[in-house]
Amino acid sequence: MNALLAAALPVFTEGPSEVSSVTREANWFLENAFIIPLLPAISFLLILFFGKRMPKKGAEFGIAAVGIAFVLALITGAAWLDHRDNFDGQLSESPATGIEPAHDDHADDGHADDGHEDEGHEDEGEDEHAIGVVADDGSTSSDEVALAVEAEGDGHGEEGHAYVAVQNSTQWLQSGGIEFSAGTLVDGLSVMMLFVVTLISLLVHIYSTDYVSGDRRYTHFFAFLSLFTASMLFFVLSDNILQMIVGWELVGVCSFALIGHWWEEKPNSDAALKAFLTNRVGDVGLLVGMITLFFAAGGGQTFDTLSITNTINQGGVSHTALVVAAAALMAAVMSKSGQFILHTWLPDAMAGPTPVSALIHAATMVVAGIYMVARLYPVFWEGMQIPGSSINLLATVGAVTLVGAGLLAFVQTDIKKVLAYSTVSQLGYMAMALGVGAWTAAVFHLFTHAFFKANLFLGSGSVAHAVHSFDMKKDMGGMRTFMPQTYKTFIIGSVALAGVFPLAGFWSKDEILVGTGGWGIFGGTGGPGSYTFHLTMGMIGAALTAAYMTRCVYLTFHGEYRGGDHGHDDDHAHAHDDAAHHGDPHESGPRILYPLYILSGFSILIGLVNLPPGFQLVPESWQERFLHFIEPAGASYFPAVGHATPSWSLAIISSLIAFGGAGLAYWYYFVKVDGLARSTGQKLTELPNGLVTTNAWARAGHKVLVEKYYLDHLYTGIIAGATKGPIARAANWTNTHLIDGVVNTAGETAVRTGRQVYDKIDQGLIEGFINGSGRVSDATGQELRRINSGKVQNYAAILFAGAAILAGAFIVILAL
Amino acid sequence: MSALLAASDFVRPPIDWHAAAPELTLLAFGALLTMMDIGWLERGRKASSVLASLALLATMVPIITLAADGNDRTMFGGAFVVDNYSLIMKAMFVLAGYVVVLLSTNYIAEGDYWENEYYGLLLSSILGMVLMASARDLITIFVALELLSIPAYMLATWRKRDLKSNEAGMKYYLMGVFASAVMLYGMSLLYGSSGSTLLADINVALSAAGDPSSVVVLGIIFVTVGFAFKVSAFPFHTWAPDTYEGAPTPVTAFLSVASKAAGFVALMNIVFVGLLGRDDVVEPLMWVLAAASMTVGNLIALRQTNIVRMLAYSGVAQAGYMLAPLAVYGDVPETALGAVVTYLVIYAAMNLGAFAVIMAVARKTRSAEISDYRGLFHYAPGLTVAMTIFLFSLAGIPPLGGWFAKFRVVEALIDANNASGVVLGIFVAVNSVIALYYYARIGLAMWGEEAPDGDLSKVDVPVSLVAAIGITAIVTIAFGLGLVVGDFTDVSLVAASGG
Amino acid sequence: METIADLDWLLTALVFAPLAGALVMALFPQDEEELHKRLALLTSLVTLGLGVFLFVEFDYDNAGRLQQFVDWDWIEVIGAGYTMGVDGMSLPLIGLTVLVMPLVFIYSWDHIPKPGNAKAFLMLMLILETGMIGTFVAQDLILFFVFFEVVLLPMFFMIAVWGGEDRRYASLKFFLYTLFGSALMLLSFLALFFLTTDPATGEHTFNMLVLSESAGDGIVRSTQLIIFGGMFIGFGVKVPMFPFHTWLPDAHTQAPTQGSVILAAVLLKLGTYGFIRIAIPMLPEAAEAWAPWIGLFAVIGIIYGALGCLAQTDMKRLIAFSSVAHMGFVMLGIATLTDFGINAAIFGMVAHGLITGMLFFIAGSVKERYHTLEIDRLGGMLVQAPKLGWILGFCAMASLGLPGLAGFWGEFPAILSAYNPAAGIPEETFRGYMVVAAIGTVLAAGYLLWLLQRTAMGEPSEEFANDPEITDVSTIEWIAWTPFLFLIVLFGVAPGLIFEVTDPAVVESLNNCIQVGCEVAGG
Amino acid sequence: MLLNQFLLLAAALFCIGVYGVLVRKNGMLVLMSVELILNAVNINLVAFGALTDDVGGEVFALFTIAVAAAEVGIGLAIVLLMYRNRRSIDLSEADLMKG
Repeated sequence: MNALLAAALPVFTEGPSEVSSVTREANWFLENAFIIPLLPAISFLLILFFGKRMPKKGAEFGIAAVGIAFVLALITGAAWLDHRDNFDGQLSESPATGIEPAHDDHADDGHADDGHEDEGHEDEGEDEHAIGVVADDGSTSSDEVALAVEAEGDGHGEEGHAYVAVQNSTQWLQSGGIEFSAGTLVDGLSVMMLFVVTLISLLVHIYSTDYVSGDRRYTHFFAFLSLFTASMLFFVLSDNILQMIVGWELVGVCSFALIGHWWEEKPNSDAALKAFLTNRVGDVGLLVGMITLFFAAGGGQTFDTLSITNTINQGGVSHTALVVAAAALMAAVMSKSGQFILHTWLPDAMAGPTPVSALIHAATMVVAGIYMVARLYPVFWEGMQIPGSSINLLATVGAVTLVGAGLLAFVQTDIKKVLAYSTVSQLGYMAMALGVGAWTAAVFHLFTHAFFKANLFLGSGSVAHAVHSFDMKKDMGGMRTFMPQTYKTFIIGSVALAGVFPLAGFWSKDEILVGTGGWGIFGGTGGPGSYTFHLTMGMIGAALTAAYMTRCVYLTFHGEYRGGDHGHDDDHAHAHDDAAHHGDPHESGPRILYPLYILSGFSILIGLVNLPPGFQLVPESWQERFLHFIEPAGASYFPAVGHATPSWSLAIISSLIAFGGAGLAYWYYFVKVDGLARSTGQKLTELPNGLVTTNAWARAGHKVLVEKYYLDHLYTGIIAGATKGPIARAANWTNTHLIDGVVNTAGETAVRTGRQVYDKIDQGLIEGFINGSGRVSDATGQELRRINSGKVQNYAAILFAGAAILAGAFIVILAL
Repeated sequence: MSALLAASDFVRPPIDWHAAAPELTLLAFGALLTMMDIGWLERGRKASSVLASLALLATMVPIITLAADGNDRTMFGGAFVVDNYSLIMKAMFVLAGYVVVLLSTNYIAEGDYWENEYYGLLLSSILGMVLMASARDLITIFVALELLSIPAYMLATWRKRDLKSNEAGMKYYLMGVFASAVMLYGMSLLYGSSGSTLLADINVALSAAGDPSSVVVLGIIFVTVGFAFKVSAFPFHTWAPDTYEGAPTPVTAFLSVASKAAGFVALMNIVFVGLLGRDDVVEPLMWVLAAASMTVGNLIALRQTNIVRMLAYSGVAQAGYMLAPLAVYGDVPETALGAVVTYLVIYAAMNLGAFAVIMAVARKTRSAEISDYRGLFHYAPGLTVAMTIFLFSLAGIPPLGGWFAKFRVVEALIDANNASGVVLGIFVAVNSVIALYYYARIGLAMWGEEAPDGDLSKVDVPVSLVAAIGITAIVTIAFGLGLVVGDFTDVSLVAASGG
Repeated sequence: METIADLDWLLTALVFAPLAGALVMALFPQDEEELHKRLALLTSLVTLGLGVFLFVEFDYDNAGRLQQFVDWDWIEVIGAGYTMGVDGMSLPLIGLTVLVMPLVFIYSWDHIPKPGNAKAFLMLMLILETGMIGTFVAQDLILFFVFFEVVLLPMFFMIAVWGGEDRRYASLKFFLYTLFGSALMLLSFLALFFLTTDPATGEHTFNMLVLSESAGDGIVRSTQLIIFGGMFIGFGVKVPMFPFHTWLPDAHTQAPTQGSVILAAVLLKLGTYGFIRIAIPMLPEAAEAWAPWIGLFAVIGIIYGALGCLAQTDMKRLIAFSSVAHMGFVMLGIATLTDFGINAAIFGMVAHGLITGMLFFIAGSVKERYHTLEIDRLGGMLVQAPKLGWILGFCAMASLGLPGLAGFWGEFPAILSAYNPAAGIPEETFRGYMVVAAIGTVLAAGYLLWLLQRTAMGEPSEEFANDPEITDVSTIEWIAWTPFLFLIVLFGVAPGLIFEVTDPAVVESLNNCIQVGCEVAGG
Repeated sequence: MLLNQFLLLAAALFCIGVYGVLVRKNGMLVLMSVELILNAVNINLVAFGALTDDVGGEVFALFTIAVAAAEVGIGLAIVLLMYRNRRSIDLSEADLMKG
């Protein structure tokens, strides 16, 4: 076991790293995970060729395939839990053989900034697992192994199991001496993603059978859902960066096709185009970054993710190369995961059907960027200099995104756009978490977010299914009476998103805030660095999240029903062209509701899988299970990420801030607006802008209240109003005019440049030159024709003159 | 009488009858034709073209036997030589003449012209050419030149009542006389400088000197001018378009091919045998003539609307290509000679073919305007394909013969391995592109446009024309495919000159 | 390099089978259209059969060596031999050619363009096929040159006779450009001929094998540069490379569908093939010196072609311009002079052939249905002819380099190889090119999706809303297209099918230049 | 021997001939001018022949004279033909074909 450990942690071995944390021997399911993406891929083909002839128009293929995939993912997950704790196979030959040996002082690098004195580690090692899969042996996390070895003799090192990823690859092709392999890499991260993707995909499939029933491209829709699922699974399972590129692009194209599902209307196809093109811009970064990695870290020989990260982790790659790679990949993350300034496609992408928004634009595809960062973490760890409190690009972009998008979510009237901006904001959290070194927190948030955001999207879809619109102000309001089940699940999702204890969002968001290193005063220190600014932004974001979700809930489910008085003349509810009911909306059917229930359940419970250490209400063996199983701590391909100590005070303060935000919004909408609406009998959705509402309030007879809560008035009128009004509007303006403007202008400029280049250079210069030389030849020919005047004596003159000139010239020249 | 003979120490030079057999055969048939004309008058009309054909085919017999024999033969102290080179050229002249007879048969018979004289003159002109191939002496060359030219003047004027034909003949004649006068003047200077009319001797005499004297330079240039006229090189080409346009079409074909080839043969004889040691003068001269001819010829051809005039200017350009190897003849004599000979042969085939099609088309359109070729593909696909072959062969597009000809030229230029050769090679390359423009334009008119007035009636093509087109097309393609290149480049004039 | 000669008749039969078919067709009168179509298809199928036989006979373990090698005398006076052989570099391109042609003939079954005359049209295509296959198998410079040029005339007439409005201009332009290029190319060939001697015979030679092995040995550097320059223009025009590209959009736009398909699928590859078969192996030193320039023109082409596409209003012209961009990627791969890059280039050729060929088929069918290709007037194709629309979408995706489809494997490895070009080539420059090329992929996505959006998406315009002529893909079209679509996917999923064949040959050809000091990276 | 004088005479004759050819519109006079040029050649040939004591020069001159006679015969015929068709032997009028 010692040998194994030593082998697993090349940091502590001498000589070149001949081994890594990789094996090919494991449970059958871990080795053959490729079946999971294969199933939906087959389903795609079946739907494509036979879908229309099937009784359910192809949906059955999709559901069956994804269902089986989900089961397989579950089994694989269980197998992983077992494998994680009981690995007893052989380590693979290092794919990194031949790469220059580890830097000598690497060990110091990796652990110089340890603050790993997490108390919780010593005591875990019990059998219980939060996810409920039983591993038969108590074991320490390899994170602890690293510590254990370092701390020499805390008693657990000998029994510790290394964190061993399972890799199974085969040669795809060979060109120019380079082998391209294709394979699967199964470790905690990918297992987690398998679970998320298959589960949500399955639920979305079921949900869609109702939601898009009757659509003219029903079969097509399911085909692309299958293809998307396959691509996404392919992406998360890929064991090399080339395969990641492939998967990355494939999910992008599925996203394109599904956003543009109703391509008859130009805005939809515009949105699809915008999504694809914006992502393509990021893809430039992806290509450049991956190629840089391939040569700098893969030695121009291998795309293998693990050997690349291995090499980087051991300091075998120049810092410059990593900076370039990290910066380039950043662009890819910004586009795919909707980070500020490349986020604008994501709200537009809501033009797609709602299940697609839930699956692709909330739960899975948009986190591909986050996943990629997590997967290639050493690149960013070194390239962005994450350890050491430096304000790095990743964290800052994330922080700006989470606040910026949170503000924007305020002024949306379209419920899906609220959720879309919310998604952007949450992705900002994840990016920020990665940027500050809180790897597990980021991945954990990714995990929890997938459930509650899918829940919210599907909930909004359920509402829209009933009212045939996504416009909260015009067509919704008071929906709780019509759709109580949807309302409940939506509330659960909102609360989870807002980060209310003890729902899922609380745990993950708190962990991120902790991960920033926190303020000393909260005791939350000890992460890889101390990121005060980012913590502040995270706090603001928490308040904003709570507030805009409150607004959203109010506008949708409370107040008077504002729809119904006009026909569904809107553009959005395409799924229901056939729906003829003009009466009151009613609750959705079971195929919509059950997925909502399931997701709500997850929204409530899923946060418990990673209870923070020091959460004394539960046994310690229940704590940090997620971290234990997912984070490849101690693996040679993963940097020595430090973990911040969670603190009660930070958790409480952040909760208070969230409650504050929610409370303010609640007061404004549920009390103020709602009361006003009741008293006036008008269908108010929001008060007229705060600063000019004094008279309105006076007319409404609320003068006393206003006088009494002058402070509140200040808050609502100036702070909330300003936040909601000018600032948010400014943000929105910036968004639509500046950033969107930049994106659109970039597109227009490209077209205009194209036209200019074509007109001026191609048709003008080059063609002009070619045609001009033709014309010159022609004209010269015309001139030369005059030589032949037709008069024989002129000819004779030319003859004699020619002879004379030639003679003269030659005699002179030769005489010289 | 015999005493007188015995008194003089004149000894009749030995005559190799076999060597002279081609000329003698032609002469005999020519005389026969004339006798027939005198004796039978109009009754001989029908037989005359057949007889002319027979004459030419019969001439091929001694040429072939001489070729089979394989020995080089020399007569008159080196003034008359039969070697591979001369045999090939003789064969080419004879076969070109045969095709011209094929072209003429219907044209002359239907045109109310004098037939017997026509063929007689044609044969005598060919005789001059055949003689030229063997001429290695200034006097012989001069006589051969006049022998081929004088009948040609008359042929060009054959349509006696046609003003254009008169004018064509007049211009051809006068320019020809001027040119031969200049050439003669040059010959006299060369003779004066070397003291001999034998080319081999001239070479020895001229090579011995260091820098050439002005007299020699003048002589070389004047002689060259004489032949440059014959091959219609710029700026001595002025007669060609007018004469080609005005002369009867078969005669034009004859002039543009055989007469031009004869000019080249004479030029090569002089240059390769007589002036081999004076490449310092001749090479730059040829360079200038070649570059100017191909460029100017092509540029003017761009603007032509009459296909015959266009071919005349294209002929100027083609002469430029053919002169190009002579610009490096001192560096790579064998290659250069082979290139010119190959080019001449291929050019003969493709140009004759083009004229054959022109004549066939003119039978319907009565015109040689390019615009009358529109839509030809729609009513005469066979002719169109043939014309396409010839035109694009002239342009030098593989796999048609012309590319091989050009290839040989460029090969020689590059082989010389000096800057002037390469630059001239680039001239050839660029000019090929310019030339393509006007050739392809006709192709476009034929293939891609509608027939004028929608007139799609067929063209009636007589058998002789079909035969001519067939022969030339086959030769053109065969050369292009590299099937009959054979011994064309084994010829060597250098050996003959002893230099 | 050793060669393998087992069946000396095979390549000859393969090359001349189409020509023989054309000659047979010449014997039958013009009005028997059905007969001519059958004969043409039969001929191309026979050729395909021979091609398949070639693939079967091919020794894949020795893909780096020339196989089915014949070396007979041809034009002895100029030292040109009838030398033919197939190795891994040419095999995929031969496969592409023999496969595309029958499909084009199938497509022609009910798509003979105006003004008719199927006999001539089909015969020209058969002659074209001979020229194309011949170019790929020729192992003698002169033979190569002749075949290279043989394709000119048929293509010229296909455009000139069966083309669109501006066909005369376009065909002439095509012809003049390519002739200009090949004239200079011929000069280079000749220079190479005279400056190289076959060590075995001591004579000058056009034998490509010998020339590749001597690899410019003994030729002064400056001379090498000039010779390479001539080839650069010659092949560059054909590719077409910026700034020699302007013939292409015109030719493509005006050519009949079949002509466009052949042009895109095979003809353009003659130029790039020339680079990798002739220019680089024979003059590696000059190639190294020229490489930054080739790379520069390649990336300019990528961006420029894409910008050109964005400016187009005609669908076919847009596709044509996209060829400029795509061939830019191919040239970029070639410019790296690495085995990896050249493999990518060959893959790019095949992929571009399939994808762009297919796009031209679609454009032809759109033209047939809508009688216009103006993008502004089209729209809603997915509504009226959904299958056609989806195929267009599929091809657009393939063309923009979507992984999983063939286009990706031409594009990505080319970009990849630019990161690390062969030793002696400025790395920084090429990394700059790499970034530019990567940006080119964005523009590619831009114009292709824009095309897709405006033609296929949305509602049909009033003009065509109820046009009965607008039908979905016909059976003939399916038959002609399915192999294209299938191969686009197949090569996308299993790119090794091509890479494994080309790799040994490319390595072999670059090995030669190692001996004269040009190093190969990555191998 | 006074070779130069002969050569100069020949050159002068040549030039006069050329002058006549170029400026005379009358076809007959042009033909006569051509004769002058040819005679200049003859003078040259004979002079050179005498200089080198070689009979070739004289022979050449004889040939020239004979051929010139034939040539002029043709020339006269053509001029006559022109006259018959145009009623004029002004060479500058014959420009039907040009360009």
